[in-house]
Amino acid sequence: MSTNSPATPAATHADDILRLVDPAGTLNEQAAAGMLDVTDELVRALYRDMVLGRRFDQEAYSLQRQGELGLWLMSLGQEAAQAGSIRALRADDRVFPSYREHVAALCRGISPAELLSQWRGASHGSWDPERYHFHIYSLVLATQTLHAVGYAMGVRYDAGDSVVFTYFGDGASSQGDANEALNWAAVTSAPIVFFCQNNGWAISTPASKQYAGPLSERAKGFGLDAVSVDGNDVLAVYAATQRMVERVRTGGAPGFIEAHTYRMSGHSTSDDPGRYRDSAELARWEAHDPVERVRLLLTARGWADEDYFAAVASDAEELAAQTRQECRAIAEPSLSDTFRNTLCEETEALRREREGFETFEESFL
Amino acid sequence: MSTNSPATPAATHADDILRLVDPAGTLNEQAAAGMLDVTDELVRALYRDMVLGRRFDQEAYSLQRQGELGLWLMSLGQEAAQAGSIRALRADDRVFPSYREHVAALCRGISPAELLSQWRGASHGSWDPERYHFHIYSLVLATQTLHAVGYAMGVRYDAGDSVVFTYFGDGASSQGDANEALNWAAVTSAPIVFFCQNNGWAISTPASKQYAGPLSERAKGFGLDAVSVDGNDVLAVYAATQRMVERVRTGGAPGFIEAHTYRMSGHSTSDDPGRYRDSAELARWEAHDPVERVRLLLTARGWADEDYFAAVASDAEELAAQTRQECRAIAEPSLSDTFRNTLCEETEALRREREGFETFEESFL
Amino acid sequence: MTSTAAAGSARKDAQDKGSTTTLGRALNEGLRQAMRDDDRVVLLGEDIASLGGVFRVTDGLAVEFGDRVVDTPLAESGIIGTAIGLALRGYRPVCEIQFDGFVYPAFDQIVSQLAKMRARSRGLLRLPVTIRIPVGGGIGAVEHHSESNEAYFCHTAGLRVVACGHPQDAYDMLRAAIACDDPVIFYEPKRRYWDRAEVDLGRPVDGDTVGRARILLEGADVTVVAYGPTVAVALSAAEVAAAEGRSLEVLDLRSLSPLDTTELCRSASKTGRVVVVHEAPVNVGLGAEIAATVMEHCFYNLEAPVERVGGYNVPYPPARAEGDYLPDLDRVLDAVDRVCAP
Amino acid sequence: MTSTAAAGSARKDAQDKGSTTTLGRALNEGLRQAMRDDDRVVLLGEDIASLGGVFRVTDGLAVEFGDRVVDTPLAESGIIGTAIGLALRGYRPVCEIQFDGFVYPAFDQIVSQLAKMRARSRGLLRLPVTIRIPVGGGIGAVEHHSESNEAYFCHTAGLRVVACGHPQDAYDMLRAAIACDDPVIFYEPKRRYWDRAEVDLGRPVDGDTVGRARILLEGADVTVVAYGPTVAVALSAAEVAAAEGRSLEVLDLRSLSPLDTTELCRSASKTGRVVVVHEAPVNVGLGAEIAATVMEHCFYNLEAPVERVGGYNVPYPPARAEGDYLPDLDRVLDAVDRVCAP
Ligand SMILES: Cc1ncc(C[n+]2csc(CCOP(=O)(O)OP(=O)(O)O)c2C)c(N)n1
Ligand SMILES: Cc1ncc(C[n+]2csc(CCOP(=O)(O)OP(=O)(O)O)c2C)c(N)n1
Ligand SMILES: [Mg+2]
Ligand SMILES: [Mg+2]
Repeated sequence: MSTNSPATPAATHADDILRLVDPAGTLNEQAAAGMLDVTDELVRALYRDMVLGRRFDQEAYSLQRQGELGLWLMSLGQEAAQAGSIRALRADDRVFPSYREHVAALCRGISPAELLSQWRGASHGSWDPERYHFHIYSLVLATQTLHAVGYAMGVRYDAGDSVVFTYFGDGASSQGDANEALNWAAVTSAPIVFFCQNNGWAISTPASKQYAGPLSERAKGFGLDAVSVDGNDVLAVYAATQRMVERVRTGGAPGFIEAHTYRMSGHSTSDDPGRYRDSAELARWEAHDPVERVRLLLTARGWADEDYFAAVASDAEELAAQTRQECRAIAEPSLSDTFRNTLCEETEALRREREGFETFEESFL
Repeated sequence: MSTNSPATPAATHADDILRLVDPAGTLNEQAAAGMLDVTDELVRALYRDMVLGRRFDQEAYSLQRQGELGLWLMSLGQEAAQAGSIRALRADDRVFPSYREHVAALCRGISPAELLSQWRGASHGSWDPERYHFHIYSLVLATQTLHAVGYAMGVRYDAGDSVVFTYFGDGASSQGDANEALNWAAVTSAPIVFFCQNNGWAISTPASKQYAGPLSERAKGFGLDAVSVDGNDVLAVYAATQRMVERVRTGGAPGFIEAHTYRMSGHSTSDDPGRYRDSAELARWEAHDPVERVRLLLTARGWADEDYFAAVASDAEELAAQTRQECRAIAEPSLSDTFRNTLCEETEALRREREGFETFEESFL
Repeated sequence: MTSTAAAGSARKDAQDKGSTTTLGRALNEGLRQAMRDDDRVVLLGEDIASLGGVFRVTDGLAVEFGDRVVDTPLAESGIIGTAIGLALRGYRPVCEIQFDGFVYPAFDQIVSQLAKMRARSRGLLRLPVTIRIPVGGGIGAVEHHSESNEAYFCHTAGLRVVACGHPQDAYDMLRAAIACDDPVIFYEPKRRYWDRAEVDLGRPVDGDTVGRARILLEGADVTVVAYGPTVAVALSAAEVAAAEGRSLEVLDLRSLSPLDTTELCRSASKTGRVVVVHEAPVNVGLGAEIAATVMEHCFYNLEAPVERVGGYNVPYPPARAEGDYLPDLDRVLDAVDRVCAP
Repeated sequence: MTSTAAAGSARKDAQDKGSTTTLGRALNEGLRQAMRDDDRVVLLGEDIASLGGVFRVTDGLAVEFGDRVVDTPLAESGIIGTAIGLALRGYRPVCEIQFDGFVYPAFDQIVSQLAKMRARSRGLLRLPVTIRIPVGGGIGAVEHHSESNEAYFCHTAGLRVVACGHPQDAYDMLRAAIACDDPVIFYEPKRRYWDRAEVDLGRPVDGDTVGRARILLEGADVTVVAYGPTVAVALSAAEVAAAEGRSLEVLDLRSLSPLDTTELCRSASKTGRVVVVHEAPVNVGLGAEIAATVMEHCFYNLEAPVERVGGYNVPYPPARAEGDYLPDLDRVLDAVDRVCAP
């Protein structure tokens, strides 16, 4: 099984992979100096995002186990990649996520109910993309990367100064669409940054069976500006994203960030990772936990004390409670709404069909 | 219009692009020394392939103008890229062409009638791919690159030592399929070499609107071994192909060759290149003619005399005459055959339909 | 009837070629007008800028509208995928697919993304994307250049599918399609690009042209249902049939999905005999839906089973055999005979 | 009738779960046997090796057959495209598409390449590729995991399309599909993967199982046509109807393209009343073809228009609304009422 293994944690601090904080919580001041003003507020804020995101994910997992959700795709282990990147964007930078970006979504203000609705089977997407500048999830892999490029072309037409940001995975990188998107972005110089959360696995398929060269090298081959970053180092992700996005905002070529991280859970609540990966790999990555190293940094610097950590933990519990409550209160979907939302104006044919359906249903009341 | 221009001829002798013979017919002995044993037989044979290929193409063009073909896609200018590459392969190396590889096809022994049938509207593909180890043309761009990878996986299963070789264009490189194929080849280490005839244009779309980095760099990004070559230099193409194919044959990683050439004609007989490219560009490329430089080399070295050139010219005329004659003799297609060839065994439904069709047709006799 | 008269005069015009416009030109004018009226209309496609498209439908538009006419990389999934993104940004992209047979690489973006995104967002998002597809055979082309794939898109909920059959509709329907807030698959009958008729280029946008079928010729004996390239075939059949004393009613569907069931059933009930003509293979084609719909609504008015005249259930044949494959006058008249004397 | 008895006993077995086999397991055994019999059979798909596929249909095969079971990169066009290449090299690839909604990225390779290559080569090439697709809803899944897209492939000349409805057929049909020299789209009703029945795993390959429809239950009043996941719905409806004194004949199509017109029309002519049940949207669905075919051949035997019970013409709804969307017992019985008292 070891031949199948994806990038080991060791690989995430190879020379060409940006890291600012190591697993022991030590900040590489020299590396950070040129890139980022590491303030206590910033680190605390990112820590809080990650803790809340993790607690939310855990709660959603439990809700699935309790039968409240049909399915859940866990974000455990990817908190730094998500919080670090989304927080480096401007609020109006438009995001096109894949389907596992719960931490990023929470940072944008999307509510637990909005996030859970789809996995409860109550909708296919429930938040307003305009409100959060965050598109609904895309379950067909890599399709969103092309939507993002098109949106970025529109930003360019409008002479806007926002940047489009799209998340996708190591598995999705193999799809034709992902590669068409990289090429299209390079050709049009659209203001976009691709963010690949390379978490080592696509369900049971390890990164080693997915591609043969680093994904950041592939992006360069398409003519993008690309960097690799330790995806479990929230400051490195934040710094790399900020730099890349600002470069693009000021007219630079489209960018690509490969964040090396790890999917600590199974692919989803339906998955059984025991069938394909060994626990030693998991243990190695546990030592690289993205939250823990920030806690160590905060403590070492005296930027946070036990009261602070307790307060964050209590906020997290509050979020969990809210999540449970909101989840159970999610309205049941109605097929009538699907009829009404299929086209902008319900056609005669759809109206007739809907009325037939409603009459039939009523006949059982 | 100049901003749209594809790689100029100048770019084809950039440092990282292999060239052995320059437009004046001068052989770079030093460069060749390490790569290729340049014999008079080899150069004469390649010269002959190119002259015959060009004459055939010209004849097909005329046949289209005379109404004998519905359409023709000219190979003018790409003779070196095709003859140089196909001749470097072993006869049983399986080729998956695109649709403009007439010179390569002739080198494999495919007859004029077989080549013209499709463009006359008599078939969709008329030669036996098994016989020539040369698949029928693919008109849906880049689809054949995946077929080639799959075939190469089969060669690997069989522990065969043939190499699979696939042609595609600069335009086709933008398709999802082409990129999936590069990735798939890299991941499986299948014995395959991709050969991109970068002729600067995809119908009216210049290479500059098609991609942003050199295609060979993209291939490297996927993990392939890639080289660039002056596609109008038949010896360079031959040497690069031979080296790449033998490397793959002996277990090396899949390869990619980007041959910089130029489409001297319009895209097809239906195209009007005057609408999108200027004649100056054409003139610049005329000075880089692939056949002329070999004629100069042969003459300078005394490897061929006027008699030889006259003999080749006469063979070419003979091929042209044969082409005309074979073209007019191509059998008319019958819809009944299409019925019979839709599935391996004609189903009852198809048989009934075919008989209905035949009865109806007969009713008009 | 006005419509009958219009159809008749359009066909007369096709002969005298006075101040007439080709179908291709009418589309070009439709695009131009739409782009002038709304600067959010942008065009995406292969070779549509300097070349003006392989059928010249976008001829001259790049000169007038600059970067609103985009020569894209050669990737159909990319064309539709980026059009979706542009639509989300508030644009109204009009995509050109170069030939019918090249739309399949974009199938996922059309069927899973474009068609479903509004429903997925519970009605929050609008996707006003028009996909222009030159469709059908009869031009002696090589493979993949003569396909009729409307059934795939008609079967896909969330799309509107339309086909124009003559120059005035080409203009009117294209403008209506672009103005429509839903995704529209817009079929252009490629062998009719050079058909001529008098076209009023000043008509206001009329949504009905992409929603309603139209009786082109009134008749009493048999309803011939056609759309796109087969409209002209149906009209010719009617002419010949008339000479033989049979009165055909010709219905141009225009909207393939949703179907204008009202108009279709009105005519079917009146004549009691229906022949559907399309180029696509008959098996699970649009003709099957028309037959099933007519049976469902007009069962007791039908004098004979609905006859389907279409492509055979084989891959499109080589060009020199397409004459045998495409539904022509004879096959339509043969079907008319069958429904009349079943 | 033997078949009726078999169906009855299969359903009985489902209850006592004695020496029974699930549909999923029957498929697994079918693959295993095919791979043992012919070492040119290779499997391609996402997560099919160590994981055994998300539905475990390939469970254990990688252990037995090593590199003949390939975990592919995540790219459906690549899966079908390389399968075509393998077929050209003499292999018999069996591809797994993870869920119905993920087949669209491969649409071009299936429809333009796989389906047409034999005709394109004038019959020189054989493409024995099987594409397994778990199909349909009813498992409470998220979007794109519950689609029924058979109509697209049935409309495509050059493909064979089949759907199995119960464990014995799953085994027999999969073996026949793999043995078939044509490309076969093989639908597996995903909500029936866990259905059990006694399965004879020693049966020889029988091409008829992928060519012929089968009467599962004889009846006199109404023919209910079903396939894949709706076969069980039809059988339950027949049970309830019988209690109400109505005799339904249940026809399992098995082959969706080509249709077994003979068997279909025999039954339709006998009963004079037909209800088709499928999960796909009705508009231009397979039900339309069945209605049109039945009308064409049995017009004068029909007592009522063919009724289609299917998915509504909207994108597949969220899981908690799918109960309303999927054709169930009540909707089938309602349609039966309609054809009986039209
Ligand atoms: C086109 C398509 N094919 C298959 C699937 C099924 N599927 C869902 S997630 C997944 C793995 C994705 O891996 P990756 O892109 O690395 O993202 P991750 O799940 O690791 O976040 C697969 C195969 C899909 N959603 N879309
Ligand atoms: C999928 C697809 N889309 C569009 C076309 C139409 N088309 C035919 S050739 C061509 C240009 C191809 O350019 P390139 O790949 O550079 O090859 P070249 O013609 O230069 O040899 C286009 C757009 C096609 N054949 N297939
Ligand atoms: Mg992953
Ligand atoms: Mg080219």
